[in-house]
Amino acid sequence: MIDKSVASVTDAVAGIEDGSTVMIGGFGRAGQPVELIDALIATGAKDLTIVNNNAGNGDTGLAALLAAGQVTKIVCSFPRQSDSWVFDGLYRDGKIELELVPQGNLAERIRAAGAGIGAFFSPTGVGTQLAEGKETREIDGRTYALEYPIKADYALISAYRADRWGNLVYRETARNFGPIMATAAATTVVQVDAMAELGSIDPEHVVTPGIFVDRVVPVGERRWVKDGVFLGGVDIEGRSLADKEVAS
Amino acid sequence: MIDKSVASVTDAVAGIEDGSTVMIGGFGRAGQPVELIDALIATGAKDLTIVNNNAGNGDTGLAALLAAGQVTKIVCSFPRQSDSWVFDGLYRDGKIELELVPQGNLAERIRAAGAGIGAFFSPTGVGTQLAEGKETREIDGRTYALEYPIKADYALISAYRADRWGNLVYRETARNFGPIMATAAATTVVQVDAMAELGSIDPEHVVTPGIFVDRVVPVGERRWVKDGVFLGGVDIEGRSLADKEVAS
Amino acid sequence: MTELTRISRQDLAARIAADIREGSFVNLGIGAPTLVANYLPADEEIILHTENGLLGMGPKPEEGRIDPDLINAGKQPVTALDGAAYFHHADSFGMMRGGHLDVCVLGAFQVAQNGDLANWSTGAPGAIPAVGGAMDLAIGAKDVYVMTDLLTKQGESKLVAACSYPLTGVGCVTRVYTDHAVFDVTADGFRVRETFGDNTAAQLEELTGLTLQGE
Amino acid sequence: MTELTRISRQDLAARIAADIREGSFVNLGIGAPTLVANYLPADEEIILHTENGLLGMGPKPEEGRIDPDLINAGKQPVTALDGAAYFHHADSFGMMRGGHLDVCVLGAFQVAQNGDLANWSTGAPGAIPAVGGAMDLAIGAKDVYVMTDLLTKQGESKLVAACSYPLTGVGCVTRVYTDHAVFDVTADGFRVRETFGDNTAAQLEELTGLTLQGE
Repeated sequence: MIDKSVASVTDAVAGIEDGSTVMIGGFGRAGQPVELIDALIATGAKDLTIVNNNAGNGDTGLAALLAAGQVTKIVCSFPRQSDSWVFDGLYRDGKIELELVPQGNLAERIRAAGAGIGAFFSPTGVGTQLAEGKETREIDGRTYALEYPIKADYALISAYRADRWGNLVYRETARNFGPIMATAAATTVVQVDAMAELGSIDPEHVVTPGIFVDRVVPVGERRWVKDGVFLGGVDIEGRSLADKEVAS
Repeated sequence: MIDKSVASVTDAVAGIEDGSTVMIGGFGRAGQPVELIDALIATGAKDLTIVNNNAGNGDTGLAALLAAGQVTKIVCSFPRQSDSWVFDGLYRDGKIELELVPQGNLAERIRAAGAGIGAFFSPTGVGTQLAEGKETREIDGRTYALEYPIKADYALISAYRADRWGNLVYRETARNFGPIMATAAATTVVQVDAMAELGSIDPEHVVTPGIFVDRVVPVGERRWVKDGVFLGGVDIEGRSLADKEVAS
Repeated sequence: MTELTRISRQDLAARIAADIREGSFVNLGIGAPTLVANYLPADEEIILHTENGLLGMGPKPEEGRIDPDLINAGKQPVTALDGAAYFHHADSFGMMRGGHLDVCVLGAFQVAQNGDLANWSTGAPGAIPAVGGAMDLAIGAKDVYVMTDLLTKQGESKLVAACSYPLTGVGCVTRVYTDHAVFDVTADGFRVRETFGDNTAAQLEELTGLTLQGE
Repeated sequence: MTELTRISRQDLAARIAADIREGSFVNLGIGAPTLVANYLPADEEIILHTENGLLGMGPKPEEGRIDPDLINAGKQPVTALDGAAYFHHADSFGMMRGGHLDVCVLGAFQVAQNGDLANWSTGAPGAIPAVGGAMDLAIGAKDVYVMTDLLTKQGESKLVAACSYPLTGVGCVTRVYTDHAVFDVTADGFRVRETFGDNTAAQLEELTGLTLQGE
C-alpha cells in the first residue's frame, strides 16, 4: 500500500542538508507552509538557497527562517514589502544574496524544471536591467531573452487536502506556486489541513497528481475553516478577530 | 451580460476562411468535436491546415473533413491507424502534406503558443530524423533541440460543460488537447454536452477559464451519459450496443 | 501660466473605467489602478484577473468575512464572483504573457514617447529592488494603460522623451491617463487624445517639454 | 547449435512485472508491453500512466461498461482507479519529459549497445510515418525497459552494435527483456543480467554477434 503521509513535520523535512536549495510555496502569507518552515528552522540546516515569490512577512514563517541565519541566498520576485523588515536588514547588511526574477519568469522557470524543458525564450524583462547579459533573439518580430529552469532539492508547499497517494487539491489563491514547485524538486513535501480518503477526491479535480509528491503531513485545519466550511472571523494574517478584540 | 453561447454549430464555426489553420481537439475519437467538424465541412472552407494528434478515424469527423478535400496540410503525431484509410489514401496520392511531430513536442508547442513563449529547448526527438535540421544545444549535460510554438486561427474543441463566461470542464481522457488548444488559437470554439449555470462550476474545478474561450455551443449529451451519469451500453466508437445487436 | 485643470484620482479612475468594454478581461495593477474597479458599471460584466491565480475577482469582503487564502496581487482580501476560476502561477502568467488579457492598468514613474515604461525602480542606490509581476504585466495585455499624475511632486513630467529610470518594459504602453489629459502612444510619439477642462495641447507641450500630436 | 530456451510473451511480461516495485509510476507502451499490467501483484499498488491524460489507470471495463471518453494511449477502453487523476496533454508529457515516471516499458525494432532505441519506423519507402508518443516515452522515464523477442522473424538480432533503423531516442534504454535473456545497457555495452533455461552468455553472443559483459 502506498502511503505518503508522515507522522510529524519533523519527519516531513528530514534530510534537508546544509547547502540545499529549497522551494517554499506561497504568495505572501497565502499558501505559505508555516508549519514546515518552523520544522526546517528546527533542523538548523544552513547555507540554504530559498526560492519563493517573496522574502518573508513579519517575524514568522519564511521571515523567521531568514532571521535564524539559515539562508544564504533567496531567489524571488518581490522581497520588499511593508513587513519585510527581516529580509531588509539582512540585505542591507550584505548577509543575504538576492536573485531578483520577474514573477512570470520565476513561475515559468520553475515549471520548465518540472517539465524537462532545457531553456525557453521569454518576452518578459527584455530590454530591462533584469535581462542584462542574457541571450536574446528575435522570433517572429518579437524579442525574447533565454531563461533557464529553476529546480530544487526540496519543495515545501501547503495544500488543502491530500490522499495517501499524494494527490492534492488547494484552496483559492493559496494554490499559487504549489502545483509548479511540486514538479520541480527532487523531494516534494506537502502540509495539508487534513488527509482525504483515497478515492474521495474526484480525479477530475486533482490539481497536483501524486506523482509529484513525496511526503504529506496533516497539520490541522486553518483557523478560518471548519470541516471544509469557511467561517471568517480572522484578519488577513489569519489572527482571530475575537483574540484581537481581547488584546486591544 | 457576457454570453458566449451561440445558437447553432453553424454560428459556432462562422468566419473560418480558406487557408485557415484550425486546431481540432481529441485523441483518436475521445474529445473529437464531431459536430463542429461536420459544421466546418458544411462551410466548404478549403486549403485548411489542421492540427490534431491523429489524422482521422473511419469515415466520420476529421476523416470526413479530409475526405471532403478541404485539408492541404496536417500537423500531427500519429496519422497511421488501423482505420485511417482516408488519410492513408490522400497521403499516398500526394494530396496532403504531413508535418509529423512527436506527441509531447506537439503538446508543448501548442502550450508555448498560448503562453507567449518564443521557443523552447526540448529533449524529445534529439538525434532522430524528426529533429533533423533543428538547432540543438547542450544544457547542463543534456542535448536539446529548439522547438517553436504552433498557433492557430481557430481551435475547435469538445468539453463536457461550459458556463456562459466560457469556463470549461472536461470528461475523463476526453480532456487531452482541449485545454492547451483553447489557449493557442485566435478564436476558440467549444462544443459541450450542455451549458451549466454561471456559478454552478466550482472555481476550484474549472479546467479552462473563460478567458480562452470565444464561442460555446451545446450539442446534447453524449450517448453514454444521461444527466451527467455514465450509462455504458456503447462500444468504443460510441455506437449503441443495442443498435449493434439489431444490426448484426 | 494659468493654473491647469487637474482631475482627482477618483475621477481619473472613473475615466479609465469608462473606456473598458463589457466582457473585457482586465488586470488592475497594485496601488491607484485598483480604484478603477470601483467605477466599472454595475450592470456590465467585466472580468478582473489577479496574477496570483484568479479570474473573476470580486470586491473586498464584508467585515468579519476576510479569507486569508483569497487575496489579490496586493495581498489584500478579495472575493470571488460566480464564474470565477482559480489556477496556478505558471498558468496565470501564461495568460498574461500569451496576450489573453484585454487591458491592464499600471502606475508609472515615467513613460517614454516610444511607449517604454519605467515603474518598478527609481534606481536609487541602496534601495531594495522588487519587481513582482510588473514586467509581466507591462508586456502582458493587448492594451497597456498607464494611470498617473502627469507631473511628479517636484513638477517634472512623467511623460518623457526617453526614460531615465530603469525600464519595466520596452514599447509596451498603449495609452496614458493622467490628471491633465489622456494620451495615446503612437508611432510618432504621444498624441493628445483628450484634455480635461480647458487644458490645451500647447499647455501640455509646455508642461512635458515634448512635441505632442494633436487631438 | 542446440535449441535455446525461449520464454513466452506472457512469461516475459510476468518477468518484467516482477521487477517493478510497489509505488512506482509506470507507463506501458502500446502492444506487448500492455501485457505487463496483467502480472502486476494484486496486493501491491503500482500506478499506471497513460500519456493521453490519466494516472491511476485501471483494467479494461466490464462488458457493456465501455466509456469512449476513458481510453488509453492505444485507444482501448480502460477504467480509472480510486486515486486516479486526469490532466491535459501538456501536463502529461511534462510528467514524462521531466523525468517523473519511474519506469516505461516499450517495444523495439532494434536496441544498440549504447542504449539507442529504434521502435517507430522501419524506414521502409512508401510507409506512412507515425511517431505518437514514442520519442517522448523513450526519454521520459528514469528506467526505460524494452520488451522484445531477441531475434526478428528472419532470425536477425534486435540487439545491435548500432541501429540501422531510424532512431526513436539516443542512449535512452536501460534494460532489455527478451525471450532468451535479460540485458542491462552499460557504459561497456550489453551486460547479461539473467539468462532463461540453460542459455549461456556464449550462445547469446553467437546469436547477437556482440561482445556481451558477463552476468
